[in-house]
Parts: sequence; structure tokens; C-alpha cells
Amino acid sequence: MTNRLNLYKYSSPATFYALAGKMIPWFYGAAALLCIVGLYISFFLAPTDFQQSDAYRIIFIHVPASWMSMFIYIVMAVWAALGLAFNTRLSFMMASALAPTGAMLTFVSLWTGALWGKPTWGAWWVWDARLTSELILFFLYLGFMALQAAIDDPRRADRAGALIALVGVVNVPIIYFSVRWWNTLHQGASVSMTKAPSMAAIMLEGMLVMALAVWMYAIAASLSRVRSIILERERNSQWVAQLLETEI
Amino acid sequence: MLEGKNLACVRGERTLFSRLNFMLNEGELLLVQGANGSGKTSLLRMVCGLLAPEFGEILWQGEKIGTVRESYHAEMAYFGHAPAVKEDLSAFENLDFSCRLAGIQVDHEEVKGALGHLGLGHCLNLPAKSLSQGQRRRVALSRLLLAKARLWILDEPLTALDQAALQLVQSLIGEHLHQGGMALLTTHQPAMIPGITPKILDLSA
Amino acid sequence: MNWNSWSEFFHMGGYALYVWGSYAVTAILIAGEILLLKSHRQKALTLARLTVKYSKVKDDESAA
Amino acid sequence: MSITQTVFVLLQRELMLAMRRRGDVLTVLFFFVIVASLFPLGVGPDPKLLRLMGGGVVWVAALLAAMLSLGRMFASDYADGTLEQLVLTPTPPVVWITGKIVAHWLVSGVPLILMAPVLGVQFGLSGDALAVLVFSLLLGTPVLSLIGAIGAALTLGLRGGGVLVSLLVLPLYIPVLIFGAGAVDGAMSGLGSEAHLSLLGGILILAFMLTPWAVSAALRISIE
Repeated sequence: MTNRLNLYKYSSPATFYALAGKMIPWFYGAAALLCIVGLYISFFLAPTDFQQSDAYRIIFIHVPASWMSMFIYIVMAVWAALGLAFNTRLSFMMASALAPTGAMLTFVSLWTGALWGKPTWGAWWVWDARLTSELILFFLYLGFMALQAAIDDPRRADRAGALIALVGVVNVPIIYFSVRWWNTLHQGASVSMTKAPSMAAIMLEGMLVMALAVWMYAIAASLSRVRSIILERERNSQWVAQLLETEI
Repeated sequence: MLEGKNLACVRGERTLFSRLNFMLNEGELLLVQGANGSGKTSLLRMVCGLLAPEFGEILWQGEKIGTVRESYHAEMAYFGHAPAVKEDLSAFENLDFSCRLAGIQVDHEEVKGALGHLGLGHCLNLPAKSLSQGQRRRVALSRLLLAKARLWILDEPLTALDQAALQLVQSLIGEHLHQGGMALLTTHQPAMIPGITPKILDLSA
Repeated sequence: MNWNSWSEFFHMGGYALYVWGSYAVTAILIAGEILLLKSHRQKALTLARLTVKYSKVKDDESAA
Repeated sequence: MSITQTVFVLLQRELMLAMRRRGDVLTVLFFFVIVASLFPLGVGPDPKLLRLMGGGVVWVAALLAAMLSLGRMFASDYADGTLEQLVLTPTPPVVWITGKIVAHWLVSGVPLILMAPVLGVQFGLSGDALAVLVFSLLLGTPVLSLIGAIGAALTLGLRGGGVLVSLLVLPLYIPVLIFGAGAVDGAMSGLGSEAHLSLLGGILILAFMLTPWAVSAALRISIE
């Protein structure tokens, strides 16, 4: 019973607003710290690859960005599902707050993929399964954001966005499978980034630390965005008025 | 029996109404009044089940309308702002299809009779795009005659009608109520339903 | 140690354009997002302040 | 009244409406033909090249044409109030939604399938490949109508709805495109197309079972 009450307490926008405000600096701090450690590993500890020379150092952002871009889409869909199931406004707001960060990371993944591809495959863009899926994921993010932007009524925007996020997440595995199938059939690039020939443990460590840094950053950024969204949506309510008074 | 309990409606960021209660028994008419934008249409759509209330519940024969959806919809007829008349179909086809889609078994004579009753006997086979606005609304209203619904939910049924049609629709509502039906309606005109004193629900208050 | 000098570090074994291009664009994007978040927050605050002010004016009027 | 009867009445009405608005159906069909005919003008008339890309081009054109016709699925019913009345019928929404999707496929998918062999011949596809093309479209175009219905339902009454639908729906069409065009490729290269076609069939079954529920939820959201 107390558990349930607590859950309700934290799902109220007013409580969450304050809580998020306290947590954001910690997540930014953790992200910065992990980023410094990760960059140190990727540039100073990880040795130069004898095949790809130093170009491979791009994977220390490419792979974490790809992982997180997919992970964020799934988290977004989970929030959307929670919102539709329990009709909690905060869940919808979290879903909308995650999308821009997810789209940004998807773009980072595409950009770094292209810059890695040029020296490795000799072309800026190769229709490799991973990159193609990432491109489609980018479209899915854009569709979600465009749909929400086109709807004025916040309730409808929340629900419509949630539904398309769920439809998207059901389709992602099918899309990924179909793109891989298509790729192997057309004998495209068979080199995979993560299967770099001499994948030393230190490289994996670098990627993991960087992935954690991106993770912390994504949490901080989305919490910060959800706070602004809460403020916009709840500006008519009593607690916002009180909050602004104490602040000024 | 239809009952609204502690209803609240939020559109966008505005609360249109809250803590609204009403009760409608057999043979009663509930007239929903209020200024433009006070939520009359929203209330009617809420009672239909098209709009989920922000708060509160609507009961049909003591059960939430969401749980008895099928039987509730079978006993209810809604007449909204848009008349649900297809321009490319004739008046006859419009009524015929809309009844059959709603699961009402009708034969041709009944359809013709209903349209004739509302004074559309001469334009049965004209495509609806050549009908006037008032005539289209009458096509839509003629469904009420065939639907055999106990609850009528009518949003501005009297607009765009001429004097004769106005009388006719009012007497139709009266007949429906005398036979033990229920009606929920909004109107700008003073509705004079013969022999009925309506309950008033004022949303501006 | 991988690098004997800073210039070697910046040279990245001849792949400077690709490596630094990736890291720089990522840094710019993240910085850009943080700036956007700041301005979003400012906008939301301004909007909320205006709303609160407006509702106060209305309250005062109705009280008078 | 039984469920099949409702679907039957709905189909009858939709087909009658489509017959009275034949222009709309023909517009989509001509769009399909024109898009496919533009490709040879763009890439040159080399028969080898055309034969290689024929299946893919016809499939892309079919995708675009199917997307173009999505606007018709719910928009006019939404504007004139018919959609509200359908929601208020005692029939479960999934039933009449399935009916509407089937009607949409009959009106805008089937003409594409019938026209496709003509376009295939333009690209010099072999007899086998033509048969596979038709069969893959037969399995694939219903999926386009099904998935498209979600996009059409979500964008009801929004400004810029048409462009928005394409942004929402086209990424979801990709698997259909891959397996559809892949089947034709397989037939051309002699590698066989059974695997592609059975995957396409699998997608069709999955979409047929799941999408009506999603569309029902989407319509509820949009109608509110």
C-alpha cells in the first residue's frame, strides 16, 4: 500500500519536477566524468590498430551512440505504453522528452558511421545493414516528433505519439531483420564495425565507458527537457504559481 | 436510466466543466444550455462515449457505458454537428446504408416512409450533394425514426430547419418521450416540446 | 603511450579529418542540445510567469 | 446482425462510393504508371539495367501510389460525421475497420496489381518474374493498406496531413519493399523467390492480426 502511494507521489508532475531538478546536476557530472575517462581510454590506452590505424578510434563514439539511439527508442516506447495503459501524463511527457536526444544520437551514429566508412570502405555511405537500420531509426524519430508537432491538443499529441512509438517499436525488429536479409543477399559490405579484427579488451572497455557516459548524458538531457515540458503544460496550476513565487 | 456522476471535461489546457451531475429517466428530456464554448457538444460526445471524461463516470442502467458498449450503442442514437450524409449517395441510399451499418434491419418501404415523414419524399433518389443543408440534416434525422433507440442524443437538431420541419422535429421528440424514450439535447432556439417540461442543465452556471 | 608528440596525436595517423570530424561534430551537437535545452527552459519559465501574472490580474479584478 | 453482414454492407457502400468517384481511383493508377515510366527516362534505356531494376521500380511506385491513396481511407468519413456514427454502432470497431481497410485495398491496391504486369513488360521482365511480381503485390499491397491505415487514422484532420502520413508510414513500408522487390529479383536471377514470398505472407498475416487494433486505438485518439 505504501509502495503504491509512493509511486503515485513520484508520478505527480509537481513532485517529479523537484526531484528531477535535484538529479540533473549529478547525471551531468557523471556523464562528464565518464566521458573524460572514456576519452582517455580511447585515445591513450587503446593501441593503434595495425589494420585501420587510428581511424578506428571513431568507434568509441559511433558504437555507443548507435547503442543508445536504439535503447532510447525502446525506453520511449515503454514510457508510451505506460502512458496509454495507466493514463499518466508524466509518462507521455517522458516519451516526448526522450525523442530529440534519441534523434540527435541517431544522427551522431550516422555521421560518425559515414566518417568511419570513408577511410575503411572508401565511400562516405555504404548500404551496410547497421547504417541502413540506423537511417530508418532516424526516420522513425522524425516521424514521432513531426506527428507531435502537428497536433495542437496536448492530450491527442501525447496519445498519437505514444501509439506511433509503439507501432514503431514492434516494427523495428522486422525492419532490422529485413534490412540484414537484403544486405546479405546483395553481397554488400561484409565488414562489421564491431568485429574489428583485433578487438582488444581495452577497446571494449573504452566503448562501454563511453556508452555509460552517453547514457548518463541522455538521462540528464531528457530530465531537463521533461522539466520544461512539465512547466509548459502545468503553467495554470497552483504549484507552478507557488514555485515561481518562491523562486523570485 | 442515464446518469452522469461528477463529470469533468478538459479540452487543451482549459477546464470546460467539472463536478457535473445529471440524471435522466424514462420519458424525460434534458436540455443542455450554456454559452458558446461552455462544453455542450463535449458533454454530448462524452455521453455517447466518443470522448473520455477527464474525471467521473457515465452510467447506463447503472453500468459504466464503457463496459456495456455494445448494448448501449444499440439503444442510443446520436445526431451530431456533421450530419453523416455522403454527398455521392442519394438520400435513400444514405439512410439505407446508415441503418444497415448500425445493425438495424429495414426494408425499402420503411426507409421511404421515414424519409417521406420528414418531407423528403420527392427527393429520395437525388444525390445528397444537390440537397440543401436543411434537407441533409433531415436525412440524418430520419434515422431516428428507424433506429428504435431509447436514448436520443441530439446536438443542435433544430438549426438550419424551416418552420415546418422545426414543428415536425419537435413533435417527433415529444412522441419519443411520451413512448417512454429519453432525450438529451442542446439548442439555441427555445425548444417547445409539446406536453413536456424539460430538465435544464446549465453549463455556464 | 601511443603518441610521441602532440602533433602526432593531432595527426591521428593520417586520419585526422575523419577522427576529429567525428568527435568535433558530436561535441557541437551535444553543446547545441544543451543550449537548446537552456533556451527551452527559459521559454517555459517566461510562459509560466506570464500565465501566473495574468491569472493574478484576473483574480484581483474579480476581487475588486 | 452478424459480423460478416456488417463487413459486407460496408464493402458494398465503399465500392459504390468509389464507383461514383472513379476519378480518384484512376488518378492513383495513373500516378503509379507515370512514376514507373519516369525511371527509364532518368537512368537511360539500357535494357540490361532496366531489367535489373524493374522489380524494385514497380514496387517503389506501388508504395508511393498506395501512400497517396491513404488520404481517402478515413478523411471524408471524418469530415462528414460518418466516422462518428460508425464508432457508435454496436459492431466492434475492429470489424468495421477491417472492412474499411479491405475496401481500400480493393479500390486502390487491386488496380495496381492489375496494372503491374504492363509496367513489368516495359522494363523487360521475364514471364516468371512477371508472375512473381503480381503474386508479391498480391501479398504485399494489403499490408500497405493495413499499415497505412494507422498513419491515416493518426493524422486525421491535421494540417499537412498528407506529408506527415508519408513520414510516418514509409519507414514502416520498408520490409514489404525489401521482400517484394527481392522476390522479383530472385525470379530474375534464378535464385528462387519462395523465401521472400513466404516472409511477405508472414508479414501479411501478422499485419492483418495486429493493425486493426492499432487503427482502432488511433481513431479513438483522433476523434476525441
